[in-house]
Amino acid sequence: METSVHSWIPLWACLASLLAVIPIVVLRKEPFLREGATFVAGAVKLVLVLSMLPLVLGKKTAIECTLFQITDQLSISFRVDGLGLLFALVASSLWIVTSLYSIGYMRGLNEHSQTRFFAFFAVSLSATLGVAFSANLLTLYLFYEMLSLSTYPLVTHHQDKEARTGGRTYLCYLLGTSIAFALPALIFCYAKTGGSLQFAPEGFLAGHVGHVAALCLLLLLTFGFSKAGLMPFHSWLPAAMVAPTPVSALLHAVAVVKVGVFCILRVFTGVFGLEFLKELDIASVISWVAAFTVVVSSLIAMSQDNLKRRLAFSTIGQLSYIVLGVSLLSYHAVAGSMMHIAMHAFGKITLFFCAGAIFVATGKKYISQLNGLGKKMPFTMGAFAIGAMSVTGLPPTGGLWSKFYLIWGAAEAGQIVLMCVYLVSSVLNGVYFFPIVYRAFFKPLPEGEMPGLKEAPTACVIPLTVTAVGSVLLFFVPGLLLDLANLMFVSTPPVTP
Amino acid sequence: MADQSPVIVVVAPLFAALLAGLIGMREKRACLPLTLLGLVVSLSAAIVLFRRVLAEGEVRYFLGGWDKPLGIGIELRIDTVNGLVLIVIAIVSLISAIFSFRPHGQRDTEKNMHFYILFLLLCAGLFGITATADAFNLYVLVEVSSLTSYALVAMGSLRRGTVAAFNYIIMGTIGASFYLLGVGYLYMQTGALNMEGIRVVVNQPDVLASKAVLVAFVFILTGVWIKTAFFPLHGWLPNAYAYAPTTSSTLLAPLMTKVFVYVMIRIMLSVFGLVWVFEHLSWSHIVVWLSVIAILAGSIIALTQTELKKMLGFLIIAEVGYMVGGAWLADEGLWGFKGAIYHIVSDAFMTSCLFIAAGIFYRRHDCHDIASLDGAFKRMPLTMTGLLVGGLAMIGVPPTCGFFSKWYLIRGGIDSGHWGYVVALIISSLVNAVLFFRIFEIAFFGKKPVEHADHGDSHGHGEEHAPAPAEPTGQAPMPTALVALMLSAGFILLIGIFNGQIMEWISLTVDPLNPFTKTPPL
Amino acid sequence: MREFFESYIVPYFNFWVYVILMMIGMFAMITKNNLIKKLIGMSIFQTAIILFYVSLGVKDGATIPIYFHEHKEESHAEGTSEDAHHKEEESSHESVGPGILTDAERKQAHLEAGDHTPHGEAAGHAVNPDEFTNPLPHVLMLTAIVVGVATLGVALAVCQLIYREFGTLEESEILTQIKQSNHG
Amino acid sequence: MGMRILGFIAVFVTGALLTYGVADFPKWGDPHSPANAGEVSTYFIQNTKADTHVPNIVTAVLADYRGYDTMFETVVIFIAGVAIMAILRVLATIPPGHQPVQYDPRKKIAYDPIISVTCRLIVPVIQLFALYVVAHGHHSPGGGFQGGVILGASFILIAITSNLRSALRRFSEKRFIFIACAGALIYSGFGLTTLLFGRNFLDYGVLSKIMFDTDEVMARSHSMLGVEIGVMLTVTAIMFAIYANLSSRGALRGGL
Amino acid sequence: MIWQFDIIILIFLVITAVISLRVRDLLSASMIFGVYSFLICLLWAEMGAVDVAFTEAAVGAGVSAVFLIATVFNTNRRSSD
Repeated sequence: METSVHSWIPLWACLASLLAVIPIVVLRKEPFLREGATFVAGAVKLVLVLSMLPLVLGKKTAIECTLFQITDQLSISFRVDGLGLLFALVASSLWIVTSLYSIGYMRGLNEHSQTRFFAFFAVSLSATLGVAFSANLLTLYLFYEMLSLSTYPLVTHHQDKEARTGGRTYLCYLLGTSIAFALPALIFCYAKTGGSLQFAPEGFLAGHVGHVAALCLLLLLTFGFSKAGLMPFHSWLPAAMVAPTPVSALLHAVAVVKVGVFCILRVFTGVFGLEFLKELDIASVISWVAAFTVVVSSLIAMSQDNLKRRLAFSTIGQLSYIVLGVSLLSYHAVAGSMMHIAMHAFGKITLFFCAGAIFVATGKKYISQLNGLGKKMPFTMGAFAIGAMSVTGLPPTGGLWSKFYLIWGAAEAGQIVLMCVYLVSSVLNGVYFFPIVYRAFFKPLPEGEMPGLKEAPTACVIPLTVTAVGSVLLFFVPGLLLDLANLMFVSTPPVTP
Repeated sequence: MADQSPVIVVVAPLFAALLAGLIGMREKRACLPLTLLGLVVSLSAAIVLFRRVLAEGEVRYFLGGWDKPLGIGIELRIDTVNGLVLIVIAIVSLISAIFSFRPHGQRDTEKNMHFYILFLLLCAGLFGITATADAFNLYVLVEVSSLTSYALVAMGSLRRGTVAAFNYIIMGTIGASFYLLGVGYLYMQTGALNMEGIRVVVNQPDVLASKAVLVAFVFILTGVWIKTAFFPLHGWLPNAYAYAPTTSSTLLAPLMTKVFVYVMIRIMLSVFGLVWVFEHLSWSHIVVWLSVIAILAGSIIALTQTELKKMLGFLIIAEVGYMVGGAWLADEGLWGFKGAIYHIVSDAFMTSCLFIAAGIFYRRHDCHDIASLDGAFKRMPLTMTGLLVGGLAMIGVPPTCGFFSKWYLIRGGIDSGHWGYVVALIISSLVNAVLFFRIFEIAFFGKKPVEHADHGDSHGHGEEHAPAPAEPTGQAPMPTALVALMLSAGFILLIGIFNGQIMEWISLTVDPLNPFTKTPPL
Repeated sequence: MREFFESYIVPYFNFWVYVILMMIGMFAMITKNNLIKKLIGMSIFQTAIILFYVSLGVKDGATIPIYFHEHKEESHAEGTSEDAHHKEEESSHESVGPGILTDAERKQAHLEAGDHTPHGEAAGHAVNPDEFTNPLPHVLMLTAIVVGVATLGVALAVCQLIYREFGTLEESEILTQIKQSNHG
Repeated sequence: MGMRILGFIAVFVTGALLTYGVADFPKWGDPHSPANAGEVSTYFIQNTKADTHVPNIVTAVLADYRGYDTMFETVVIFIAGVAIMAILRVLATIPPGHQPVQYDPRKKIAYDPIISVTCRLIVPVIQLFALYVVAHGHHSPGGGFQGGVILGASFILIAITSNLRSALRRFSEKRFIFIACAGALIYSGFGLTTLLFGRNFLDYGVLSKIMFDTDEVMARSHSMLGVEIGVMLTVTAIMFAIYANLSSRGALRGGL
Repeated sequence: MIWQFDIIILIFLVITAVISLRVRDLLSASMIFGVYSFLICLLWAEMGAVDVAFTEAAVGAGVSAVFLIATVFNTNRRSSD
């Protein structure tokens, strides 16, 4: 993707949700109008993102715009390429669905401070798109921090003791690592390259740093973007599960964690460049950390009884799939990890929606309480089964393709052990998800409990159905995602061992 | 009048103060408009002046027309660095004047006239310090600003404020006297009082190794460090700022230490010259390590404080460590030096914003404790927004100016290989994060968080029934106070966004003097 | 010993005394318990610096920096005839020396300005700088004295305030009271 | 005790530094030391007469060459007065708990008619001398500052020997604030006038345009006198104000 | 300038400075401080700095001492050190 055109569309796409804050706050007394504003903004955002698709996918040009020029080389600017657009597409399409879901959820539970909730939700979406479209490391960092801060009020929405400790952990990890690791790394890069932080396909650091410095930078940047949940900086994610479920769903299945892995993808592809990393031969450190995270988090997930916590640990494992994939540096692995962003997003958000729907309908949080729910809530639990399949990587769901690519990539890179890690963890995924499905459909409902039990509000059920269908659809039409991922390799030939 | 703008900047507040004294005896209400008028005139003159500097380069102004030989009269010399600082002083003091619409926290409420006279003369002193190119004139103006600030601190209604003011006087006098002594040594060795005159002589080979010049440098530096509250010499600052009247501290805290950091930079730049300071002296390692101690100590002591303003006071000490360390980094591109100057600008607004927010809280609660802020987000959303912006800037979150000043300072640290400094900066950012999020948490949750036993069945309260904390006792914030807060918060963002431009301006002056580049310094 | 005395102590006697006074003042400022004593120390500290400055401007064989009037010329010459000789010798080669001003120009300007009252030698010859003590330190120190008294006044006012609030001027007692009020 | 050790260390370090520096000092009284033979002081000695027509070099340097410094010196005095009033003055509204102790010094100190009468005779002489010092500052030691202090001291003497009330009757609070401001305004007003004539601040030469029958040099000389009068007014007012406030604990009643 | 005179004054200066700081009666301390100022003013007059001496005589020996005494009268006459 060497050519690029200038356009303000990325800025507007990013601003669409930020500007929506104003009507949301102004219309705080009119819940329907307020939520209408959210929808309109979501639709506008999706349309704007989609409108970039033909240009990027069809003409293979990147879209650029510069907001502020800081020094002659450094700027706050946007550049939309395949990876960014892929991520933006996922985030903006799921926002609409989540908005619908949150209306059902928040109204269903009669939560307080709904205006604040919707406003910060919109802000975090802006930050997410900002990350997706960043053209350089500084812009990326800016929006990364904005996301950390704007999600804090969402995570601590309940304002109780649990939320307070959860929120504290959340910020400690996210802000702490980004200030302590990412920021110095950023400035170090800046000093080394003589002022440029612009992402480049061949990596802007290539040729500027030595072996040791590169390793330090790689570690600093990878752990600095700790939203990716790489161990040992993962414990914010389970802690953040104190948030209302829509927040967990969108932010901790899609926006926040995916921003983390997206940043790491950018670090590998844009900052160092795959070629350069191959030359230095340092990525395997990250591979092993990621592999460790994959296995350990799956094991921890098995022992969790709280449904959302289990999902959280599952998320940690799945994120590390992506990190592991990109650190393998082989073409298929990298493409697979890009696709996995989308595939996992659809699968995991379905699972979270289901967890929320169960909570709204029955008030149950624990897996051991779910016996026999499948008969009473067929849609919810059916969607749950599909989501579980997608995350595990079973057909007919989209998860299959990304896992397939990842495993292929591992084999391509000649890392048989890591390939086995993928396989084993997929099995573990099955082991911790399917008992839930089994429990829901085949175990009897406990005697005398919840006689009037029925499905969650429609506003909750529709979104989870939609995302479940989406997961299935992605099995049949993965082409779009693959094309977008492939765009990242046009200028440089696929790296093969 | 553009030719006369350098002096107009300085004397406009002076005239306003004298007129306030004449008129204020009869008509108390005239004081505030006069204050605003004087500061607006200064600000516009400063802007005119800065444009002139950009267009023509360094502007030199000879008082009394005594222009030759050099140093007969007193000279004002404005380059982009102090032109910028002049504008910052003007804006911050204007914001503070807007905030002081109804002075608060003074012992005697009838002393508005005295307050505004002192306020204006403090501004005049600070403008003068910044503009002057004469080492002794600097001393006189330092005393102008010091005396006014002693009085502004001592006007506070708190009992401990008086003791703080006394300590401030003692320390301040030692600082100013050390400076005076240093200037005396320099005069003895060089026979000049004009900064440029001194620099020319000091850099001559036969004077270069003079012990007396070295002693002069040590005395001047120590004196200025006492005034900036550089760590082991900081004793006077936290109490003085914490127990000063609200309206005084919003002027003193952002400007006093910053202007004296500027004085240090001016002395390094103009009185001794960077060649002398960095190449002849080569003390940068020692000073940077001192600043590391200052940063860490300031941050860690700030952690133990329970009073908002006192905590901010210790944060200022850490920030002073940033600037002093940055200025002494001596990296090749002088990024640390330029970063320190940029940080003067950004820290002035950050501190202004935070102290204004703290002032509003104090007015509201009659209590400085951080714990009294429980649930403040609900009660005073605008004020908290201001505090949030200021806090984020202190932490260094983009796109606030705090982020960019850290950016340049850390870059200087990396370039010069002072890893200790870089680590200290990062640790202090983390400490700031902890400090401010502790406040935000208290403000967001309230002291006693509402217990939700189980969400499933206790979702009782809708939006209207949020838990209302006990209403505080003080007065509601004045609208003007909020305007001031929003202004300084806005400037925090503006300066962050236009940091490239500001750095460019700073470079215009600093780069030609860089001793590490090939071109010989002027 | 004698040599040391002559080369280090005698020519710098003023400077040594100023060092001693300064140390006394500073020590009092830091260690004295009574606030008024601290302030007396502060004043001593400041006068020490003034002493230093004034000592700088002293010239051997020079007189006060005021031009002589015509009618005083004689008495001056009588009183310090040695000075006058010295002055004459110096001024002869001073006028052709590398002065910063061109004397002729100055004189011209002076005449043009309509100065018809030639006072002493100032109008006739160029003034020999060795003849008068250095006026600049005096000017500076006038300012410093003023600053000193201003600071003293403000500090005394604060002292009275402290006495009003705490009923004592002893630092240790004040600190105890503050501690008590913090605990109570 | 800790303070004592700290004091010793600080004093020792300072002393060591000072001693270290003394080695490089020029010999005491050396006319050719850099300070004494420097361009600047030589210029003052040689050209003051031609430039300003003032025989007292110190006055000329003070009020003209370095007039800007002196303006701020006046401001420092002004600040001291305002600051002391701001700190100490007790105005009508006193918050509870801050009431100054009421006392009558007359009960403690005997009132002596001899002293009172003698001083009443001396005071006019002192005031006359003060005015002489100001007026004659061009030719002899003295000037606005010294004269002002003496004039202020004469009022202080009235306050000491009779009582504060009778001194305040002559020189009330409103009056001394007004005079202090006016004095400083006279000084800065000279600067402003030169600005209005398009010259640099405090460049008195240009005032020959509005002064009757003077050239630039004489204009400088006369302006210096004007400026010194401004200084005198401020200093007089402030010295008395400081004394009045300090002696009465800011109440301006009672006094010593 | 007579250096013998000079040295005598300087020695007296140090003595008065020390005494004024040692005396426990603050009124006496103020008075001795006045003496100190007067001595230093003599010294300056003798060094040729007449203007400085004049000012110091008026300010240091005169007004400063009066201010100090005024404060001592209004506060406490005794000092602990």
